[in-house]
Amino acid sequence: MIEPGLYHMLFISTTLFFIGVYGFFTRRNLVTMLMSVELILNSVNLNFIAFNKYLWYDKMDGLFFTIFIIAIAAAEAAVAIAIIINLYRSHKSIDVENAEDLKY
Amino acid sequence: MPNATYIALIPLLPLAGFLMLGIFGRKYFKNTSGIIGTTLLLVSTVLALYTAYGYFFEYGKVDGIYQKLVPLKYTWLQFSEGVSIDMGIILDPISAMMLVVVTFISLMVHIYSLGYMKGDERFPVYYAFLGLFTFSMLGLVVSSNIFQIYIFWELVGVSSFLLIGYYYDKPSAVAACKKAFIVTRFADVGFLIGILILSFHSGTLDFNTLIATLTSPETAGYKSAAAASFIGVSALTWGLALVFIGGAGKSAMFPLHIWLPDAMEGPTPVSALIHAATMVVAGVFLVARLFPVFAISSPNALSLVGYVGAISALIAALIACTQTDIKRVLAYSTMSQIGYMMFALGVSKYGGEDGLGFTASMFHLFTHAMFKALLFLGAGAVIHYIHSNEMKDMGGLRKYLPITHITFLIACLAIAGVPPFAGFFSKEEILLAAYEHNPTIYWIALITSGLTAFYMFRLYFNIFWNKEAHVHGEHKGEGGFAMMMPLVLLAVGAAVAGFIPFGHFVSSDGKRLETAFHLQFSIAPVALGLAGIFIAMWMYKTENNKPDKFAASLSGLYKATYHKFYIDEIYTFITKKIIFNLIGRPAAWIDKNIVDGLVNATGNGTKDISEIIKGFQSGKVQQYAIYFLVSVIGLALLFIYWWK
Amino acid sequence: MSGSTVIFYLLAALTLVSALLAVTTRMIFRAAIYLLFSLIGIAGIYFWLQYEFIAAVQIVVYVGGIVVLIIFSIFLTQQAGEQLSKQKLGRQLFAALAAFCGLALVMLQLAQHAFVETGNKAIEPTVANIGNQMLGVDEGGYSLPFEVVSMLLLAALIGCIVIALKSKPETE
Amino acid sequence: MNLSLLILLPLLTAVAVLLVRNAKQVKVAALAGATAQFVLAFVLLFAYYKERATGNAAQMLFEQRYNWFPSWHISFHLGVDGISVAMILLTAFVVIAGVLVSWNVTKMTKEFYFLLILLSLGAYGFFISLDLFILFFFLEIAVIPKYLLIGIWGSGKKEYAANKLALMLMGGSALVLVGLLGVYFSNSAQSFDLLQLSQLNIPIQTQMICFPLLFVGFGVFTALFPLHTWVPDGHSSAPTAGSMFLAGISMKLGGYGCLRVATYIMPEGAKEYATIIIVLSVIAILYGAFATMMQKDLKYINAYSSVSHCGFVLLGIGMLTKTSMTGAVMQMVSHGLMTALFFAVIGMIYERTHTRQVSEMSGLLKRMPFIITVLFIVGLCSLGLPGLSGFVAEMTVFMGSWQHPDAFRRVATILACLSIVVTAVYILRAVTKTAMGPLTAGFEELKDATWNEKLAALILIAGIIAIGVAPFWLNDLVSPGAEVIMQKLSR
Repeated sequence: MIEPGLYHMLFISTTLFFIGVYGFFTRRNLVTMLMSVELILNSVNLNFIAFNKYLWYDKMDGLFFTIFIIAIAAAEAAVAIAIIINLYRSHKSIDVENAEDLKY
Repeated sequence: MPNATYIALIPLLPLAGFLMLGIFGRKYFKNTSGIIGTTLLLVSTVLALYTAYGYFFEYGKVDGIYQKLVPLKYTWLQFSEGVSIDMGIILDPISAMMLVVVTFISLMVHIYSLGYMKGDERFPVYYAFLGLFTFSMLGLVVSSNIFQIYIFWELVGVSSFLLIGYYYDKPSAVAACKKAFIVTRFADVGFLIGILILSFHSGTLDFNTLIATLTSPETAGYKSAAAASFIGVSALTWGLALVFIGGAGKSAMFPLHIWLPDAMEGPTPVSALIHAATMVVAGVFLVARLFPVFAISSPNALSLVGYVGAISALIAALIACTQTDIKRVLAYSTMSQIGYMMFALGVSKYGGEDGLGFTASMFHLFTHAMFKALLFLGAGAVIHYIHSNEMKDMGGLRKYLPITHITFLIACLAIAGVPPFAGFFSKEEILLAAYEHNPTIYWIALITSGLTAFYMFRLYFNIFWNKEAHVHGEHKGEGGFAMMMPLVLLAVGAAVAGFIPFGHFVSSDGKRLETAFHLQFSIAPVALGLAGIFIAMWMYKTENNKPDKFAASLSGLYKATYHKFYIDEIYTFITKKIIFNLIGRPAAWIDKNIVDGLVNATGNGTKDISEIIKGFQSGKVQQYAIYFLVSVIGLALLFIYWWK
Repeated sequence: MSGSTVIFYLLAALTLVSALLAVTTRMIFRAAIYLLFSLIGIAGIYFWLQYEFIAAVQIVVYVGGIVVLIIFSIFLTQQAGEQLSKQKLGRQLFAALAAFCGLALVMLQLAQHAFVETGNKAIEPTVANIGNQMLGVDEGGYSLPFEVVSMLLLAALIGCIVIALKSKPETE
Repeated sequence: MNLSLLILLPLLTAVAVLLVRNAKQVKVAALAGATAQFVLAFVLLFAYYKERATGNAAQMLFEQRYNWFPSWHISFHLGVDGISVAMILLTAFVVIAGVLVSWNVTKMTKEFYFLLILLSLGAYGFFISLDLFILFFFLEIAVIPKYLLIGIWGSGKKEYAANKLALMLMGGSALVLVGLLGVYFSNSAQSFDLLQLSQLNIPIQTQMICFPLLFVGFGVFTALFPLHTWVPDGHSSAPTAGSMFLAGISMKLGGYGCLRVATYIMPEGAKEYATIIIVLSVIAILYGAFATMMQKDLKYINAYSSVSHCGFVLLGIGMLTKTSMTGAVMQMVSHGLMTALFFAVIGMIYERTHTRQVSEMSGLLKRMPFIITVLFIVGLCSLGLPGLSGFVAEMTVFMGSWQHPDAFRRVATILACLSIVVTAVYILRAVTKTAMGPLTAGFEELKDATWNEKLAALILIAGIIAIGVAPFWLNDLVSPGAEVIMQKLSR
């Protein structure tokens, strides 16, 4: 086993990202899609932190971005869930296949 | 020098009459418009006579040669350096002569119409149109610029159109006015292209410069015009021939004559003015105007003029023998006489004794105007009396219309070439000129002159002798002073105009030309004329079946001439079948289906494509995300590996 | 091969495996729990990287906030024990393929790229440092974004209420 | 003379039309504005003459320049030469006549007049701008109102026609835009300024690409074959004033653009493509004329004849001589006045008889002498009667075209000359059928023109006759402008 470094971090974050993407593509339930989005966001956060840690340890910008992303993610999740609940109310379903009113 | 203002007033007064009566006539001059128009024209006539007198006897002649004076010239439209349309006045023997003829005949017609058109609903409009025509015709004859002549040429055409269609609720009149306009328009295209050719080579539109350039072989313009050729014919000949086509259209030469008989749908005084005495000789006038160029530089074009004239004269005379509508007979007779004038020009040469044809042609134009106007006005009086144009409704009218009868007889004798009436002298000169220069045309002319006498007296006897017409309704007499006075005046003209020594005034080169009178030469035509008269008398003086028998014995020829050699049918076939069906209809179809179809196909194609690609906008978020990711990957590959 | 290395690999495995399970399981509640584990794993990695503050934030906001929110929304919209409907197989395969291609591409790029670290002296990401810079107004200070984010949160708060508010019945 | 007035005045009129309260006030405001424009156009004409008389030989007079978008070298650059003055006069004539004949519009009067005035604003701006970007800007302003005018107030297949017209014109202006950008980025000064561009030599490769783009783009407006099919549908579906504006002004935008923009700044390109232009325009002339012969609807007749007549404009430009270009501009002015009058008359007849089918009416002269007299005048003008404007313009084009001695151009000119016969045929068919013959039953009670219609017709007739009787003033106005283009061409 090799000593973990930047590349390990990047591997984790990339894999996490594409797991999230896969989930986003295959899930039909809006809540689970939201979960995939959270995974993607987290992978980005991890990237920021990793770069901050290994490349630019003289600054804290990556760290701040992470904080802000987390804050925004919280807001996003709240709004998304509000939308999901509203959709559930009007469509009696949160299946994404049924929410296709915005076509053509 | 002449006073340009007076001369300019000659055409402008009728124009003023047109504007005044055309705009305000309906409201303010309902009844007085005839008087106004006539008065204005009277002033014009006096001015024209004054001008002609001044030109011929005072200032026109320098060193024994009549000069071409240009007292007025005003640039109207400048095309390029040296090439411009000028509005101007040219005074030379033929224009001075035409001024007199046009104003005089027009005045006669104006006066005559006071009686003839009395009580017509559109009286002011009628006089306005007459004024427009007179203006245009006068403008035409004094034109100093070939384009100016074209302008007035068109205006004459349109006033003729308006007057033929004067009885606008009669479908036949509407068809006739359309036909007249379109046929002459077709010919005018030839004229226009001819103008373009001539002006391109001579570098000018001005008559004097143009003639000077194109008649002197050393100028650059002449050289280029003679050198350029198309199908082996020089540009100069093409230009002149095309100009002649314009003239032939207006003068109803074969094969562009078909509009003239139909034009008789107009009021009879109008036929007298436009379609007998003045407008239809415009073609002759045009050739005469360019005569030096024709004669000196392009004998080929001139012989074309000659043969077209001769053929027209013969054909028209043949057709005239079988027509039954008296105005149509007169129309064909007009065409035939204009054919005379044309071939007289065609056989002429420039200058000296050889220029006899030119003088003769102009002389015949002059006398023909008198007696043909008289014939039409006389026919008008008959029609006015009997309310029909057909010979079969007439007969024995000499008792009811004595003045008309006498004047008509004088006119018939004049046109038949019986001495000492006017037609005899002018026709004699024409035949002499033809005899000297072109035997073929001479023989055609001789035959035609016999036929002329025959059909004119056929007309005369059918109207005034033959059977007794059943005149119904009240007898209104001959139409009063207004109608009779022009008849008498014109009859005097038709009787004595021949004694004018025309060659002294009008000749191809402006020099004095002595026209000798050859007694032995005139025997043949006079004898033929008298023979024609006697045959007509024998056949038509009393009601009998000789004409029918005669017609039966010549049934093929009779039928062909009765149907005017089927020329109208040929034209109808060409226009209706070929132009409409083979060009017009396909053009409209192509536009609707192919060109517009392409446009619509573009529209529909766009729609179809959008129909296809709108599937991408499914509203399914995940699909969008997939497109997004695939595109990102694709772009990334593109940027990394391909677009270094 | 030190203990810390082992711990890292364990954390990494936890994160990735639970993430994978979170997107593949057909029980929605379990998916939420797997997500929870994955997020905890990431928090662990932050700890391992000695970014304690971020790790704390991660646990507080994600684990304590968002996941709870998600679970609540599951309760509101889902019958308990219901299995998630299955996606079409083609879509699944295609998504897997696309994800794998993307992953391969990115990994390839990463492998080919040589990262250069800065040679400057490191700053300790202590809470004090973070706090100073976060609220600093001088060069490099983050007070403006901080305020903007706070506005955003406020807006989101209000937005949530408005969106989720029961709309008035359209017609009687 | 401040040229901005020509833009401000319609703008003020448009605002006034929007602000006033009822339909009557709208009409009065629009008429007042149109009259003011009319007066202003004459003021401009005389100011122009005066300036020239005092010896000002500058190419463009009354120039004004404001920086608009300095970093892109776009400036609000105005100026006129004789050609522009002629086009502005035309616009003023058509606008006032159009406002007058729409006096009876009852549906959404305010919007209707607003759009009319907006269109005139676009046209004025187009004719006076010397910066290509501004020019394009005004061109677009002039396009959009047409869509609404046809779509809302039109008749027949109005949606189809409006869509077709708007799409084709927009397509044309898209080509223009591409061409303009091509010119902009390829010239060394990166300039949109017309005068500056005319001094530069645009590389021949650029010209070979950009000239056709610009020419075809503008050509769509002026019914370049085969992109003319919006003309018949658009004109026949538009309301009367709409047709008048469309044929009288809009089609002239294209001709002016072809001349002033495409040919002027890229003369070598014009020379290269002259053959194609001539072929297309001769096709348009003859084919339009023959297609007209088969039409049965008065508006279609005039629309197709517009295709034919606008062919003369393009022919004049394609022939590339001073005389022919002068003729092209004269033909634009003449055709603008004539066709506006023609549509006005058709509108008047339609309002009374409720039909435009030639076969369904005859003998109207008996009931409405004024209207039918105007119909005769305009018909005769269309077939090129001397004394009316059409003749002068066509003859100038012919004379100019004939100045080339090569056989190809000769044949083209002769073919174009032949169209005057065809024109006579279709005009006379339509006019005599409508006006003459026995009166159609049911039309016994028709009334003649009202004051506004009479006034509109008289204004346009005055313009037609002023050109027809005394063409020298227009010739003197236009030919120096053509001369400048020719100098650039021979350089």
